[in-house]
Amino acid sequence: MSGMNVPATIDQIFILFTDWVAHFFPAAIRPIVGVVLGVIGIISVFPGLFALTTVFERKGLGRMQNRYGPNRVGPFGFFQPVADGIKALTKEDVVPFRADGVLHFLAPVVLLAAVFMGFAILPVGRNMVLVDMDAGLLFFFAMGASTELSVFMAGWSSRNKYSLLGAMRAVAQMISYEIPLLLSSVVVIMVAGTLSLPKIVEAQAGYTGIWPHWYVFTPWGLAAFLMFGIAATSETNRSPFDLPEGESELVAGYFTEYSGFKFAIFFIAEYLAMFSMSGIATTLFLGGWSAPLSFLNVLPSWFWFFSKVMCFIFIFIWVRGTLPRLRQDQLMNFAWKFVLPFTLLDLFVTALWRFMGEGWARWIVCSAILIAAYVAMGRVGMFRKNFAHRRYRYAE
Amino acid sequence: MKTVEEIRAAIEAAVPGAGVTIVPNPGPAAQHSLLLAKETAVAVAKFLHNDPELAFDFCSNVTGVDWLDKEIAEKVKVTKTVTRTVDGVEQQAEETVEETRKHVEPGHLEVVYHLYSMAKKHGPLVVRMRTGNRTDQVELPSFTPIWRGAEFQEREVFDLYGIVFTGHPDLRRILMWDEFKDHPMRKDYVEPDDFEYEPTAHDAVLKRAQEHKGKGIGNRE
Amino acid sequence: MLGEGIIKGMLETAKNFAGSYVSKERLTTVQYPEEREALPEASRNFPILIYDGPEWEAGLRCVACQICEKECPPKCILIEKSADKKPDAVGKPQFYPTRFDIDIAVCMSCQICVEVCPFEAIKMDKEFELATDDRFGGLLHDRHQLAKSNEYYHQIHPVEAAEVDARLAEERAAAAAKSKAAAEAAAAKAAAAKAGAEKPAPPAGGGA
Amino acid sequence: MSVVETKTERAEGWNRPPQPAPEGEGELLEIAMGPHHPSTHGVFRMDVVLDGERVMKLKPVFGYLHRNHEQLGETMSYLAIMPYTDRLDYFCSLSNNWGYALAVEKLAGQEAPERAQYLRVILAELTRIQNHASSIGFLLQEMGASGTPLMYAFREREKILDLFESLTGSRMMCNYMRFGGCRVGVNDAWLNATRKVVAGLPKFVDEFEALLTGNEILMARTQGVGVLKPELAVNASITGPMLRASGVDYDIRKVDRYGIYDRFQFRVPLGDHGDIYDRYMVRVLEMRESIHILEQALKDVPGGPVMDPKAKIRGFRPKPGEAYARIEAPKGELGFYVISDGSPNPYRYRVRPPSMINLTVLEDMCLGHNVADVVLIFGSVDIVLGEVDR
Repeated sequence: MSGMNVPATIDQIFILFTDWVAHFFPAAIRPIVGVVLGVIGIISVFPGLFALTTVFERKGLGRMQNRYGPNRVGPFGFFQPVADGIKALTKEDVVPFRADGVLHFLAPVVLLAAVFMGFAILPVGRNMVLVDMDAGLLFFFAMGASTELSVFMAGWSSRNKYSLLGAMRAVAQMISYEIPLLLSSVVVIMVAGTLSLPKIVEAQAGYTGIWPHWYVFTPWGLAAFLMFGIAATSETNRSPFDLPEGESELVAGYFTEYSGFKFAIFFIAEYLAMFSMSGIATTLFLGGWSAPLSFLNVLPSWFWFFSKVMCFIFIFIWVRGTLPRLRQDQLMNFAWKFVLPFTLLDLFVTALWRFMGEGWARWIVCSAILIAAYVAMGRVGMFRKNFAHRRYRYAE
Repeated sequence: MKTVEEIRAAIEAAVPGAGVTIVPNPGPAAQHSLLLAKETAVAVAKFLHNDPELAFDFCSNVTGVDWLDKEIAEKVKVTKTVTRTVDGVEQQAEETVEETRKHVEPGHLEVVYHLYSMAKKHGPLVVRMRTGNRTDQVELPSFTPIWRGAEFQEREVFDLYGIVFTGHPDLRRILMWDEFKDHPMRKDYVEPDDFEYEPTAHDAVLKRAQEHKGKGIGNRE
Repeated sequence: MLGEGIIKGMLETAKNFAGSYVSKERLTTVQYPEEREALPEASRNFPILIYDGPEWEAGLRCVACQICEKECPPKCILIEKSADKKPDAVGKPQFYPTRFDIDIAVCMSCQICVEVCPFEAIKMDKEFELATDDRFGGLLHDRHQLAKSNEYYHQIHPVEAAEVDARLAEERAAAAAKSKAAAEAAAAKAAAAKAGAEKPAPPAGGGA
Repeated sequence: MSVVETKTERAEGWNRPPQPAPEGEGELLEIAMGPHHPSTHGVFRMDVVLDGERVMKLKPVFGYLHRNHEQLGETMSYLAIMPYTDRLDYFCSLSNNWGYALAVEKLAGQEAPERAQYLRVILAELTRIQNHASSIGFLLQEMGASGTPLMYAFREREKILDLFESLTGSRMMCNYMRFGGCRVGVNDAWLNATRKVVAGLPKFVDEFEALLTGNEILMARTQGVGVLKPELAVNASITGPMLRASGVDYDIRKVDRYGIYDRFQFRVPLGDHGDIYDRYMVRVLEMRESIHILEQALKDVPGGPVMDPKAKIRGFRPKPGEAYARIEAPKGELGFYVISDGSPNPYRYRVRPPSMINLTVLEDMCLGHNVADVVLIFGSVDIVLGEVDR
């Protein structure tokens, strides 16, 4: 250990800490201790981040809307989540009279469990991954898909028409967007040649001069990144794809009948899902824990990972503050008629990229295909058919 | 736009026996109105709507009005033969006395339509209909099939005045709840006794408060 | 191109986000209990009764004519007229309200009482922090609570109060002159001297 | 301009638009949207029958806020009704004041002096701008835009309300106009402040439009949704921006030329499709026209009194008669019908509420659309429950 320099020590400080704690235990249970410590880390860090994010989100939205946002509880309002937590804990937990009590109780638990599982394979820093699975990405998507179950449980068991409508919308939406989500990550797998997330990060590790080799800086990578972003927004039910809980239409969608801490759990799960999606997007396209410029590598890897995640969160908030939401059928149309074909095309372009080998030619060809496809699909398919800019006449 | 007289003439020409009379408006606004007979009202309304020159295609406003039974006291000079006893002798003399005679003009409910033309941009033409009385003959033909804009307003008139519009496709209460009994806009409507303590009660409210005083509430002796 | 409008909109919100840190225009919140905006002079909330001089009870301009009670749309004013007369600020004997209550839970701040008052006795206050936990007692203001000095009136509505004062002074001078003239005339006639008019008759209506 | 072909004959017993047939088997879902639903603008209920998410039937139910405003008016003097008109459409109290003042002026044969006429126009147009801006904000709120457009609208509305407050003493319940003029006069400081606010408004509308007009999601959500045909719009007495979005050229400011609107140059924007997007755009364009009117009106406000010196405040008793006056309120045609019997109270006092009458066609517009569209269509009608229920 003494051979390490200071930045490297800070970079690996959590690993070193875990090893240090583990060496008090007999060798046989040391791996278990390591895992438990990792789980504790995840369970404490991400909900903490959640608490911070709610404040940032409300403040950010406030600023976009020319107001302060919460600034009364604690310094600059940063104790707001504490107050909210106390409120959620002390509120009465109402279960509708004719609801299916067991399912109604299980739904938030299942949701939270599934969401936390996703963090197991997330490399949050160099060597900082709880379980380095060979099929890590597959595991992540499997866990992501199982959240649909709990959403439907919640909607069905509440015996509320709004909940049911919300659940139906949620399931339809999540299943539709899972396909583009998977396909856009397949692009990365094609190039990296592995399903293991740490290896995908390492595949993007190099620098040309000071510029990193992230996949987002290639034409196919950028396209896949955008599609992944859209699909991820939809998967996490964030605006403008927040139809399942569209409060102006369905009151609160599938968790209309939840109150108190169960409601808080749904809320936490939504944000945690947002973090894990951002983490995956960071890993796949933004080089995971690596620094954006080569000389910035002195800063620890986990710092870069969390910064990138927070950038994503900021974009989520920004989008939420700007855009109205789509309608159910438009959402489906968008998924099946635009996002899916485009990701399929992107697969082809990625294959082309690999075939053509090094050189400028592949940059031009791939970009041209993608831009042409985007313009054509966007303009002809989506724009002209469904809506148009209009001109207005006046009567004198 | 044609004057009310001309419109009346046009109606009489188009709908024979329409029985339209002019109700003058004495005020400075001078919006005179046409009183339709209920039997021919729908035919007249159709004419007003369809006639290319009048083209009243826009029914702006539907109002119910309640005219109570009016007691009219007139002073009449009556000449009578009076028998008097003057100095023990009965004399008959004619005398003119002033007497107040009262007669009751029966009340009615009235519905007033303000019609405009969007195509010709003229108006308003004020059209009214009257019910026979205020109790049992309260049916009037509905204009909703001609002007859909009257739909909610006729429902409101039905709700608040109790005029029954025959031919209205969906005549239900609109502002009051379905179980409500009376028609609150009528002039003789009696409010239910839902007394609520009010520290600065006046007049009617004060009277009610005093009635409630025995029950331990109310104020001001 | 698809997405153009969305990007334009995103730039707009970004502009507002950044602008909120530099420009007051884009951060319009006033943090109320600590920061307060000055109320404009015309601002009105609930009625108050104006009195002249140092004594509130003696100086009340109100002569219990009960016009405002009658005109008040929600009927939130309750006045009881005195049996006897008391000299007012000028010294003329006048009726006075033995009871003048305003239920500010019912009052809708319409200012009609101010408009119809011929004696400039009732005016609108600017005070708005009147919340109380007592539904009936706390929101029912009696004449003591309603009585505010003319100086206070000058504080809250300076321009209006100056106009009112000028008008009142004029009227009082006219009334004094009239009564004096009447008294002189009466004295000249050597008849029993009686004051002229019962009360001055100023023109109705608020300031224009 | 476009004269709408009016339907002359309608089939007997036409009542509702043709009801769509359900697809496939299964039960229909009945939902009561309201009275406490996040986007019913107050207490309003829509009894909706759904096939999946498609609306098969829709019945508007209202009256939760009913306070018998009209009877209230019959029990009090002409003047005392004025503050109550503020509470009809509480977003546009000054337009309501004007409508009522106009009706009583017509009844009593009065005229407001020149300066008061200018003030009325200025205040009514300011009211229109703030109403349209916030109604668009609410529409977007119902579309799920997290309140950003609403907050921008409120930011501008705040400035206009400040003007109202410094003139009339109150932000929303202004109670400003009187029969034969206005309650208090204005000074130059107020006019200059108004000029300053008006000069800033075009920038705000530009910002609003940059945020919204070109937005693809907004266009996708609103175009072709909630179409109202001009024939039906005329027949159902729809007025205001909703009517003009259906392409019918009917603006009471142009038709009746009440007040002094004939002195100002302004145009009436018309839509061709009659859908939500047209309603949105007509409102935006009307805001621009209102700004134009304001600029003209503020240029030359004449001097003089704001109140007819002959007008009586107290003891006002118009001669027996009746009068109907209407104005182009921001929500549509606002009419007041007053019958006098010579007493200090009106014998009959009637409000023609544009908000309520514009709801007549709510079901027609919603049938066959989604639940999500119902909320939008309802929002695009732009109602205030205070006026619907009265």
